[in-house]
Amino acid sequence: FERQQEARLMYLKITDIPEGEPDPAVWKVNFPRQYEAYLKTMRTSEMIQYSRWGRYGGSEAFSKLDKHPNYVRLFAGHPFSVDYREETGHMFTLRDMLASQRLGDQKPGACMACKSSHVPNFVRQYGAETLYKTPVKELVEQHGFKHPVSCADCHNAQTMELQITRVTFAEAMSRRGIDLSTATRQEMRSYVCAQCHSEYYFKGKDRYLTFPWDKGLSVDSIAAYYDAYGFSDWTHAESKAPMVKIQHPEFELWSTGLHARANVSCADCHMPYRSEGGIKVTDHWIRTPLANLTNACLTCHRQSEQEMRERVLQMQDRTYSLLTRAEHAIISAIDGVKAALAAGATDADLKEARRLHRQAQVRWDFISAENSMGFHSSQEAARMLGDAIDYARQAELEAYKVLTRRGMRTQRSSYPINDRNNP
Amino acid sequence: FERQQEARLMYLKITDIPEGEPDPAVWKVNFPRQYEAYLKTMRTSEMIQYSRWGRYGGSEAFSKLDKHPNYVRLFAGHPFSVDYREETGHMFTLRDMLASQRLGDQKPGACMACKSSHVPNFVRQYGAETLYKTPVKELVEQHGFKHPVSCADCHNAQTMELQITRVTFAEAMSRRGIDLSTATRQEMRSYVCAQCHSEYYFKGKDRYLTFPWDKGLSVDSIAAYYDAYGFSDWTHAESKAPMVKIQHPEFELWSTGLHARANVSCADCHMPYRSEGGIKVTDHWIRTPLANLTNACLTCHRQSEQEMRERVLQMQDRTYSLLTRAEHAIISAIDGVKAALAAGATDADLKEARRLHRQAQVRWDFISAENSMGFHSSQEAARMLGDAIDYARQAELEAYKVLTRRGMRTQRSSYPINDRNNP
Amino acid sequence: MTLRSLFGALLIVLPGIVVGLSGYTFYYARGYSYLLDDPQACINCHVMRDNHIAWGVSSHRNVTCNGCHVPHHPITQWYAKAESGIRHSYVFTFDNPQVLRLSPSGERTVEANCIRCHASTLSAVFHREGVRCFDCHRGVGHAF
Ligand code: HEC
Ligand code: HEC
Ligand code: HEC
Ligand code: HEC
Ligand code: HEC
Ligand code: HEC
Ligand code: HEC
Ligand code: HEC
Ligand code: HEC
Ligand code: HEC
Ligand code: HEC
Ligand code: HEC
Ligand code: HEC
Ligand code: HEC
Ligand SMILES: [Ca+2]
Ligand SMILES: [Ca+2]
Repeated sequence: FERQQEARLMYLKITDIPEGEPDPAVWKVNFPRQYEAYLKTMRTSEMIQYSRWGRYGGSEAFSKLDKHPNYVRLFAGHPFSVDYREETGHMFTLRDMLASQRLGDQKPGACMACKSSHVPNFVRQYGAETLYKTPVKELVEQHGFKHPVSCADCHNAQTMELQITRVTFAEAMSRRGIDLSTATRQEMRSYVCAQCHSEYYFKGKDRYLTFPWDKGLSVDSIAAYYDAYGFSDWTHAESKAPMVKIQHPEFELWSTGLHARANVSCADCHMPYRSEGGIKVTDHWIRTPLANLTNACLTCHRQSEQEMRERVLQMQDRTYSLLTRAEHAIISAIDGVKAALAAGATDADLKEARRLHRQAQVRWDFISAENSMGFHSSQEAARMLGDAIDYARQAELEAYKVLTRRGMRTQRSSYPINDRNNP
Repeated sequence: FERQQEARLMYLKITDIPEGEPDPAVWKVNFPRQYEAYLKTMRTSEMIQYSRWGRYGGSEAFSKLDKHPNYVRLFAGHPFSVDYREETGHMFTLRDMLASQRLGDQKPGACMACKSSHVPNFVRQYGAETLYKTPVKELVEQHGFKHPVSCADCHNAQTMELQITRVTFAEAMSRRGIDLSTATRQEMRSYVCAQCHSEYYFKGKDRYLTFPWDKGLSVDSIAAYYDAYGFSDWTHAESKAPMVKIQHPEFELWSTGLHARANVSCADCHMPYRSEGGIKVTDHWIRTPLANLTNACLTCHRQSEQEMRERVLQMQDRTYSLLTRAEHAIISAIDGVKAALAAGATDADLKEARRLHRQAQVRWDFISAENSMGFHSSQEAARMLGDAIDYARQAELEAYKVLTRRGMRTQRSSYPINDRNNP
Repeated sequence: MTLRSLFGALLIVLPGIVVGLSGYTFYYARGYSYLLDDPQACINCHVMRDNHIAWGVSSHRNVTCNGCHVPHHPITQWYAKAESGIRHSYVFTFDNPQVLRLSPSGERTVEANCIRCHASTLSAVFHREGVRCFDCHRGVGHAF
């Protein structure tokens, strides 16, 4: 009987909030604490400030293309080679999407799916297909989309319980035979995030937003899904390989990790409880846990803040060293294919090399695009990067074998490896 | 996370045990419980039986060369390509060493260093150099070495406290500036194991047993140490590269892991407390914790036995998939170098390829020779295997570049990759 | 295990004997003190000692063992003490547990007690199935 008494949420109900209300200011009236914390997601800590806590995250929308010049070549021919930034807080979801030079002002409505609290109502009214087809421009100018990710994206306005507002996630889960109506509250604390923090693609010419989970959530299952479906986002401008761009697979990587096994949810670390005057509230300032280790980690882990930070950084540094290795290996592979092309190799000659390039980059990108630099599943991240390196070097080898089989001559030496591990 | 330990040891002292007493039966009189458990290390569980618990360990001394035919080529030219087995219990340390066909009956005394409880007394009397120089044959026949690893190797006979009996470890630690006299009891619970479960080499022509730790315990520091020292165990019979054989670096790998960070010792998992009639004793049946998960893990981890086993196997399976990848990559590298030699490449041409083969195999062997299949430090194990793969494929590439620079012709296609991850 | 099931059978068939038997061991183990609230009562048994030491340095050293481990509900309270007491004496007689674990009922009891004392703190948040208070607050009762 304690449970019921507890399950009921006690708060001062001042106003009735209509279901799907996009404007957080309306919710504020009943829930000032959560609203004020939510506003803090606007705080952008510059790298200098963030670097007191970590190395790979933070809230500054710096350009990844400036930080990693190789990315321009790795994504050659894809919009991500034009504009690609570090992500920042929820308050900026809409603004940043609109501002991005990716697809300029030609963005399809599907881009809005994870960027605004107007989505739930719009989808209820017109259905998802319509949303995906309607240009972003039109959604803003004619349907008045103006709020970023906010209360309505995660909450039922009457009960305040968490709820799924994105059909994409519901569809993908049911294809996997998972019934969301039986989800526990603890599971919901990750599912609400998984609606957006997941790898996606646009299916067919109607750009139907879809999660590639039918074969499973591991990188290998997802790659196999795309291969079977014969899908590619773009053709690589240099190697001419058919490529897949991976985007923020936080949910997928987390699922393979120990915290998921231990039933630890996204919200446990990114929205830990705070006690305000002896009253517990969920911290709605969603951000890097490294800036909030005491609440995010120390209730479960009774080590020091210092120790927890060092653990995270050690795991991330290891991931980063492999990520860099894989990056160099893929660049070498691209150079190899180009050398073979220059020496007169045919498409038939290079079919295998290109297949391997695709396999390598999907795996590299899975960790590059994922936002925890491997922390969410440290060994699995290292494992797939090892696979990526193997595929990339084999792609380069295939290119050379083409040359040697023909006894062709080339002078180029391979990409210099500048890496702390290299003696 | 240190466990509560009974402060002072209370027992019925029936006989006085002379310091360094090699015969465990003498210690038995005072400590029947520990003695009986110790005898159990003679139980060899066949793989069939062990497979109820795990996949990569166990106590059956099967031949690794039969299980992994590639090992014969990977160690071509080294005694390990002749006889190489899974290790078994402490009661067999002496028997198995004598029986091994490695070095036949030419084994130097250094081989005895970690195999018998006669060592502490012998070293006290004649010094370590003498031990290493005296042939094993002579130690057995003239000095009556007949007991395997036993009480005297770890315990002080008067106080029963743990003590370091192997100078090699003491020397290596002091070179690293670590003063063993200040070691905590918890540290000693790992140090006694580290005397033997560590990578070693024979220095100079007197075969002085040495641990390569001067630059640190990571695989990269150890490889750098051997490179600086210009050391090699043997020259690879096929690639002609100068190689290093790694042996059981349990202590080194564990040191890089989270349990070491959390101050969890070898004995905590391999010699957990058992309660016998309400009295807590240290379980001297040293073996795989997978056969003893309740005592080994559940005191610290609140999950079920089943869950803990699955965690271990998942981590080990990931490590194994990378280990296999690296194995194939190194075999390919060796084939590449052979192809280049066949096509007339010179030693000068192949210098870089051989350097890379050495770097790759040291890292692969670090996990192959380590006995937990990566569990002792799961992400670090995956990281170094990723590096190994990169070095190996680059070695193969170097071989091809030699050919292409000369416009040489070869028909061979590379080693087939049979691997679950390969779509 | 077999002893356990055997004992289960006895429980049904020969309650008389069982009562007598547990009554004996119950006394033998100074079980009567189990009914007291004094934590000292719990460390009559060696197996309880680690918990007692750890409790002594925990944030809840001012809360007695029974404060968490016995239901604080007028009716169930004494029944539970009896049940747990019998379980204890039986265990003490036949079992030699390597690792102590809360029984499912033991878990429910503790969880209920967390909430009993902290209801006001929790009033503004949802309770969550699938996680227990002490999954996060590991070792509140015993700073392991
Ligand atoms: C409706 C879509 C959506 C939902 C639901 C969502 N997110 Fe996000 N999240 C985003 C977008 C979009 C961004 C990037 C914003 C930007 O860069 O403009 C983001 C950014 C973040 C960041 C980075 C913040 C920073 O400072 O870099 C974190 C952390 C995060 N989300 C965690 C979560 C968690 C935890 C949940 C669930 C409790 C969640 N998100 C639910 C869309 C969503
Ligand atoms: C399935 C949900 C989803 C869809 C669909 C989606 N995004 Fe995002 N977007 C996110 C999440 C989550 C983040 C934050 C994590 C990250 O940046 O990796 C994000 C971040 C961003 C950012 C900020 C970081 C950056 O990459 O510069 C931009 C801009 C952006 N998205 C634009 C778009 C555009 C344009 C589209 C349509 C082509 C789109 N998004 C489609 C979920 C989505
Ligand atoms: C990205 C997802 C997300 C968004 C956006 C979000 N919340 Fe929440 N909210 C959560 C989660 C997760 C919980 C914890 C629920 C649980 O434990 O069952 C929560 C809990 C709450 C609770 C219950 C009391 C508490 O603190 O635990 C209230 C009230 C609440 N949110 C209000 C709001 C308001 C107001 C907004 C908008 C300003 C908002 N939320 C935006 C995810 C979100
Ligand atoms: C056990 C704790 C934990 C869990 C559970 C967890 N994360 Fe994280 N997350 C982290 C840490 C630590 C980082 C690294 C932050 C950094 O590098 O600054 C991180 C990073 C992130 C980032 C990038 C933050 C930034 O500063 O740019 C996003 C987005 C994110 N996580 C989303 C999620 C989602 C979605 C889930 C659930 C599917 C999840 N996390 C589960 C701990 C966790
Ligand atoms: C709700 C409880 C909970 C929270 C919150 C939590 N952890 Fe954990 N963590 C666990 C459990 C359970 C494990 C599994 C190992 C174990 O059983 O102790 C674990 C394992 C780990 C590990 C080793 C496994 C791995 O991922 O390689 C690290 C490192 C870690 N946590 C760091 C963190 C950090 C950093 C945070 C905060 C950002 C955090 N944890 C938050 C419960 C938690
Ligand atoms: C004096 C040397 C020495 C010391 C000290 C030593 N070991 Fe060993 N250990 C060995 C040797 C040699 C073997 C292999 C025996 C064989 O295969 O014949 C071995 C085997 C093992 C095995 C494998 C058993 C099996 O069934 O496969 C484990 C586990 C082990 N040791 C753990 C430990 C731990 C834990 C410690 C410290 C508490 C320790 N060892 C201390 C030399 C030593
Ligand atoms: C520094 C300590 C040490 C030295 C020196 C040492 N060993 Fe061992 N030996 C071990 C340990 C620990 C194991 C168990 C772990 C393993 O097998 O990987 C072992 C296992 C063995 C085994 C059983 C497994 C197998 O490989 O077949 C044999 C045989 C053996 N050693 C022979 C030798 C010989 C011959 C020498 C000398 C050339 C030698 N040892 C030198 C520590 C040592
Ligand atoms: C490979 C190392 C090793 C060997 C061999 C070994 N012990 Fe131990 N022994 C330990 C460790 C580790 C402890 C735990 C010490 C501590 O916690 O400080 C221990 C503890 C003990 C204790 C203290 C009481 C207890 O159970 O914790 C006794 C008595 C003991 N051993 C007797 C023996 C006897 C007798 C033998 C020979 C039959 C033996 N040991 C062989 C490592 C060893
Ligand atoms: C956190 C627990 C833990 C710690 C600490 C630990 N090990 Fe292990 N060890 C394991 C597990 C689990 C395995 C895998 C057993 C298997 O695969 O059957 C293992 C495997 C081994 C094996 C091979 C056993 C076999 O069955 O062949 C040896 C030898 C070993 N460890 C020695 C050590 C040494 C020496 C240390 C300290 C330097 C150490 N371990 C620290 C858990 C641990
Ligand atoms: C003396 C305490 C202790 C013992 C015994 C112990 N662990 Fe742990 N284990 C820890 C701590 C502390 C961590 C670090 C994560 C955390 O803080 O919860 C950890 C982390 C882990 C992790 C995640 C980190 C990693 O290694 O990737 C796994 C898996 C794990 N333990 C398995 C085991 C297994 C299996 C055993 C028994 C063979 C075992 N542990 C024995 C205390 C222990
Ligand atoms: C007669 C000796 C003895 C006394 C006195 C004793 N215990 Fe126990 N207790 C045990 C044994 C033995 C177990 C192990 C039961 C098992 O694992 O099946 C145990 C298990 C427990 C458990 C975990 C199992 C469960 O049922 O959830 C709790 C909680 C517990 N005792 C609390 C207490 C408290 C509180 C006291 C004092 C009021 C106490 N004990 C007094 C012997 C005793
Ligand atoms: C009999 C009443 C009582 C019970 C039962 C109880 N608590 Fe407490 N709790 C307290 C009191 C009083 C304090 C304040 C202690 C102090 O600050 O010295 C406290 C403090 C706390 C704190 C803050 C201090 C800390 O350790 O971080 C947490 C968290 C907490 N309790 C959680 C729990 C959990 C979880 C349980 C159940 C496993 C529980 N409590 C059971 C009375 C209780
Ligand atoms: C997902 C993890 C998690 C769960 C589950 C959880 N808590 Fe907490 N709890 C926290 C965090 C994080 C805090 C904030 C700690 C702080 O502010 O330093 C907290 C705070 C508290 C406090 C206030 C401590 C103080 O210093 O004021 C109490 C009391 C408490 N929790 C009790 C409980 C009880 C009772 C339950 C079960 C109904 C519970 N908790 C479930 C994570 C959790
Ligand atoms: C603040 C609440 C609280 C107090 C006070 C408390 N315990 Fe516990 N006890 C717990 C919790 C919570 C667990 C479960 C721990 C877990 O499973 O992670 C537990 C578990 C146990 C267990 C099961 C074995 C184990 O270690 O998990 C025993 C036995 C036990 N307690 C005995 C005692 C004794 C004896 C005392 C008094 C000296 C005591 N407890 C005081 C909360 C408490
Ligand atoms: Ca960010
Ligand atoms: Ca073995």
